[in-house]
Amino acid sequence: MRNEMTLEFLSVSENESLARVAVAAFVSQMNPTMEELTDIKTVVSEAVTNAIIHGYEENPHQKVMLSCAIDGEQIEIIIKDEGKGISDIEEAKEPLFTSKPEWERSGMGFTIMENFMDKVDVTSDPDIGTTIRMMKQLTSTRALCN
Amino acid sequence: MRNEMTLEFLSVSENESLARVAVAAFVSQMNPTMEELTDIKTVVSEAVTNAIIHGYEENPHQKVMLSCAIDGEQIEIIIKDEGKGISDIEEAKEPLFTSKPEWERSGMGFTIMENFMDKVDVTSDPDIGTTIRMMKQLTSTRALCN
Amino acid sequence: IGEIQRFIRDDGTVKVSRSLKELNHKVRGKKEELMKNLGRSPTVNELAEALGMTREEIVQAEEVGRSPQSIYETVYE
Ligand SMILES: Nc1ncnc2c1ncn2[C@@H]1O[C@H](COP(=O)(O)OP(=O)(O)O)[C@@H](O)[C@H]1O
Ligand SMILES: Nc1ncnc2c1ncn2[C@@H]1O[C@H](COP(=O)(O)OP(=O)(O)O)[C@@H](O)[C@H]1O
Ligand SMILES: [Mg+2]
Ligand SMILES: [Mg+2]
Repeated sequence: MRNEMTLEFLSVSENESLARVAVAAFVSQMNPTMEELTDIKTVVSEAVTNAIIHGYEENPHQKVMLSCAIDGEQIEIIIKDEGKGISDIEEAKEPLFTSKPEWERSGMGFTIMENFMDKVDVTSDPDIGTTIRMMKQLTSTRALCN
Repeated sequence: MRNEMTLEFLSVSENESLARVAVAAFVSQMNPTMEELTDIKTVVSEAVTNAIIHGYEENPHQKVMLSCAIDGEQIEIIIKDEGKGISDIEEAKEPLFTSKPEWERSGMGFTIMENFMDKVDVTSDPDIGTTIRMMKQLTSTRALCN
Repeated sequence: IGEIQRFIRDDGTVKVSRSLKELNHKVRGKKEELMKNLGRSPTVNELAEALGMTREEIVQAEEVGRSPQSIYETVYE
């Protein structure tokens, strides 16, 4: 079964929970394990927080776009902002790299996304914005049900 | 505090739960009572089910749009489809009126929306689609906290 | 079915439907208790605080009773 949804919300931290819950509710129809669901919610949090804090620098009038598509056991999640963008993507992805060390951010957002998902594509241009596309194949449901 | 979100999803019944949960998660930041939250989820279900079943006659390739805005204690929920529309809105709103009696639908969808919300506006044109705009003021939290 | 259950436990891969269902019972119980004590419906924050849960968890737990994946649950139980 294929299904898709798009969620758009203001770039305020209150909406991080909305994004997590919406993706969790949507993906739940695939009957994932608790562990898989927790991983997915974690990467959504990381990417949405990045869009709000780094992309929009907490300007609460901007919009974050999230879309999620499922097809069989495959999940695609796209999180997009039209914020300030990333000039050096390779550097940004490095574990512990953060442009806001004074904020006690961990610098582990991208590392977490890459570890919890099968594939993470980052497209970004300074002053145009950033799009994160993440893919994951659920394996457990297949192993259990077939 | 003002906040807003928009959710768009395919017109399949699996997404009714997504719509309920997204609105509930969003509105929960206003600290409603559990009763108010249940009422809000119920009207979302009714309007989304109508869009899927009546508006799109279960064509799974169409899209339902939902938006929700909160401002202080005020909630606005808009549910929109670009489906077949309603030719006689007054008749459609009558308690027990249903155009699908063979489906054992209750004909109470609009009555429930009007009872649970402060205001329900229906705009609809045949072959253009239907937009339901519902407003509700939370009273309990205010009465409790001030 | 016993085999499947053991596999689920051993593997640490508990289905969402199963663990949320337990939370759903907890939430429902506490909601009724607060309703009696307060003489009105508790607010989301009151319920969250009483359960030591987040609002987010309450929203998710409340929905599980009526979602389609509960079909899986009955299969695994
Ligand atoms: N959406 C974004 N817009 C602009 N910059 C971003 C975005 N996401 C990540 N970055 C940049 O990449 C860096 C690393 O991100 P991350 O690994 O999540 O660590 P952290 O958020 O803790 O800094 C950030 O410090 C920021 O400079
Ligand atoms: N989104 C919609 N698009 C087209 N027709 C609609 C829509 N919503 C409601 N209707 C019409 O209004 C009638 C009454 O709706 P409702 O009160 O929810 O009862 P029910 O859904 O049980 O028929 C429906 O039977 C249908 O004819
Ligand atoms: Mg980060
Ligand atoms: Mg109806």
